[in-house]
Amino acid sequence: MFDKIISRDDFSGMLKDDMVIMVGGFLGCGTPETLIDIIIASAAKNLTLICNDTSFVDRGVGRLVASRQAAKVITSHIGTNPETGRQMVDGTLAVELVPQGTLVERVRCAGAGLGGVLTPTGVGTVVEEGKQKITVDGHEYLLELPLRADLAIISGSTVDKAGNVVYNATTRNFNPLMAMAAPVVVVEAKEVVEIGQIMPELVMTPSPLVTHIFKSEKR
Amino acid sequence: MFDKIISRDDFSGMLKDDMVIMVGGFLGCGTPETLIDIIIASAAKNLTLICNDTSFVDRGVGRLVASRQAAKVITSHIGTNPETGRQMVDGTLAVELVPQGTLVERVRCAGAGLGGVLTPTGVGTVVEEGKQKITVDGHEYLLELPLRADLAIISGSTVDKAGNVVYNATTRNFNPLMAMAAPVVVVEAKEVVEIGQIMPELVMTPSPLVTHIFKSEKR
Amino acid sequence: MIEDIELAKKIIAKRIAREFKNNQLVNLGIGLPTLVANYIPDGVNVILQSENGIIGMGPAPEPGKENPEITNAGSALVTVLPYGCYFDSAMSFALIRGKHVEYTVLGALEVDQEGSLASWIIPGKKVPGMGGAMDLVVGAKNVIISTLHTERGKPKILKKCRLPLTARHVVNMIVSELGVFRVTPGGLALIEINKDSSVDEIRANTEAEFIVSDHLKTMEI
Amino acid sequence: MIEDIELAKKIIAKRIAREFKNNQLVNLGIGLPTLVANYIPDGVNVILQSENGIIGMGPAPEPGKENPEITNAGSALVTVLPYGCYFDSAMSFALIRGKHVEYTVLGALEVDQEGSLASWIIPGKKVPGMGGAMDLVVGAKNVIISTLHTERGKPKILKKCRLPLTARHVVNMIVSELGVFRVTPGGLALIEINKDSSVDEIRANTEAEFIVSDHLKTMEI
Repeated sequence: MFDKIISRDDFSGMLKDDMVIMVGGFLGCGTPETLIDIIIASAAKNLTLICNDTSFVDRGVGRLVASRQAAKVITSHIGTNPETGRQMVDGTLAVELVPQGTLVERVRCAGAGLGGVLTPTGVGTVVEEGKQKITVDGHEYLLELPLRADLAIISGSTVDKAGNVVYNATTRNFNPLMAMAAPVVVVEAKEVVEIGQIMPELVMTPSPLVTHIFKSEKR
Repeated sequence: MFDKIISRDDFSGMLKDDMVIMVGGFLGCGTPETLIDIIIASAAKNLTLICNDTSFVDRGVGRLVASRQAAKVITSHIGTNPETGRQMVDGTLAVELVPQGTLVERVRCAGAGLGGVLTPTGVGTVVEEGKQKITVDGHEYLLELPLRADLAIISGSTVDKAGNVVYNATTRNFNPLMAMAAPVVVVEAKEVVEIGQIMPELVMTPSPLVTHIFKSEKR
Repeated sequence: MIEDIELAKKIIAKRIAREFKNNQLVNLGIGLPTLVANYIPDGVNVILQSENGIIGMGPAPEPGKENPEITNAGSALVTVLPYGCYFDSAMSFALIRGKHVEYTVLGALEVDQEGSLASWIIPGKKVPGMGGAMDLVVGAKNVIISTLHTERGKPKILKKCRLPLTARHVVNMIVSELGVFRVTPGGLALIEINKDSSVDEIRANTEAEFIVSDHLKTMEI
Repeated sequence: MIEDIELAKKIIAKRIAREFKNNQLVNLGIGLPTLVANYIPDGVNVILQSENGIIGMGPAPEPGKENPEITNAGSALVTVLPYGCYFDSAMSFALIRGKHVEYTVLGALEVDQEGSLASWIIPGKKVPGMGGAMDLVVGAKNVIISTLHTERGKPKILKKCRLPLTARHVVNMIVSELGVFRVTPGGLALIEINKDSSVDEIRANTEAEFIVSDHLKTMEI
């Protein structure tokens, strides 16, 4: 009935230069490492990455910075990956820093069909530059706009063959939000199970959001 | 360590005239019926209710319309409770109709510290009356503002003594959103369990949001 | 005209059921749209969403297996299929508003040649409220209106809706017992016709202006 | 001055740990603020939030019991207490921005007498990014800044921050090894002093203007 499981080659074939890719994970926890391997093995370049942080040079989404395949990163924190700072300084990588809670809401807006949100975060700081300020009930807010991607790659702990996803512990983070904000969503599954094996209340990303399932090659 | 369980009298003592109360549930499914019994038994009047719908005259939040304790209802649907329409026509009940997805986001804004959201829903209809219209990327949106309450009463299926809540099946609906949008949150628990009995990934409302637990008297 | 209203509804539901492809996510409104679920062709798996928090909604439970905690958006007891799941209203309307639902099928009080819809209020007479309808028609990728062609002899497909709108310029397709219209940038186009009707009959019972498609087909039901 | 930096940090952490009441939800930043968890008084249950998706964060795991799927916002392996739970980043920042977190404790590059904070960038030198700090200081009910009083002999508590801000007018309390300040509408007030320091020493090492509270107390640590 559902036929969502893909191979390395299938995933590789989806990659294109100049793509905007959302990558789940928080400092490498909950990141689809095999899919990142495949992107690194591909010729894809000039990528825009949307991710909570740029993790580490040797772990998580930060490996795509180290491999110099990214032209731009939209993220909240780059302090743990010296390569991000280096490329930013030498001008080969554009970095857009976004407060973490704002990054979450911008991704959520795209996934939820909202045109934007008003947040108090960043008012009176450089974050407000170029943004519309709106006053509600005497309080100032920034209008923050949706962030979309061409492709979202996420990491799931238990995924059934329909595409329902459960994330263990702190691997959840941005993954369920990114699963809503791109037309193509590939989940790297630690474990693939039969339909009916996941308690329906526990599903964190409903199956129709997941277009493809890739079985993780990591332990 | 945690001491959140309250009695009928405790809850009754929280009720005041003119309160704004959010009530979880969707056409009576997932509504805290015992807490509604206690409100009906109290003298509280002139209430403002925020709820998905006004359910039925004899079931769910609609009983507070039937008991004539509500002066205003903010809701998306009143079609299943003839008493709501009757009181609206005779002028004893103010009804503010809000599209369901907008109602959700307005409650969520209050709970999440956001100043508002831009939604395409309602553009070009009477819903836009009195609201700010904002154009983003050539698309028109309505700015919808947060909805807060003094008290949220919700229904939980399994609640541990710390206040972590799991909602079964379709009893979830607005309950976890309302649990974030009021300073006092009382959950009517079908079942109260010891701490440690709920899988931490399954928790849908984290314990700090729940100020009080009331053991349901319904079957 | 098809005088038998139950037959007319069945024709509409059967025709709409043919529209879906395998594994598409679909939301069916209360009333006539709900009937569509009964006519999904064999071999096509349609994933039903219910805005109170279900994906993978199944049929009504067998007697004795009812669970009062599994209801649909009309408060009827339902079941959930093995691939199904539950979620809160925020996720539900994120799915709806965020273009994740392929089709929404709704009824109408009035629908017009510009694709605008009125379905939630008759001022002074009936004020049920819009529920989730305003979000569904704005957010779903495709909006299908299922409607009897006339009500008490009066056309429901108008030049311009007169009742307060549910949304403007959102409808993609209108299916009545007499035929199927597509809303195009150039206006309404009749693309299918019931074998027992005629273009003349449809013109006589439709206030809206419409063109007849060069590829007019017989409505398959 | 307290020359031993480790001792200074311990003083700060111990003092902040006394601030919390039973069952309050608290978010401790990376670095010095993390130390606070070691000094929570017996009998006080503080519920720790970690912005990557935990409520009820516990201490580091025992050797051999590490789980790579349970990390904190600094990517350290941690545990979760029996009353704890996990959630996604949207819920995490809804909790943070929505005033559900009682206290956030953060470090500072600079903090000023107006309650503004600079903590995320030294232009041209160090650009780690703001992470969750901007949301935490805007959203938490109480913002406590934990900071050494000076860095390389230079005051960190200023009249006005010179580095780009994390947020303006948000800090409620500043705790250094020398004393405790409250940010009031009228300006900075020194409310507690380390028994080994003096008002003169604090004045000499503070750029900000401050009043000395009529109820100046000895810092309890």
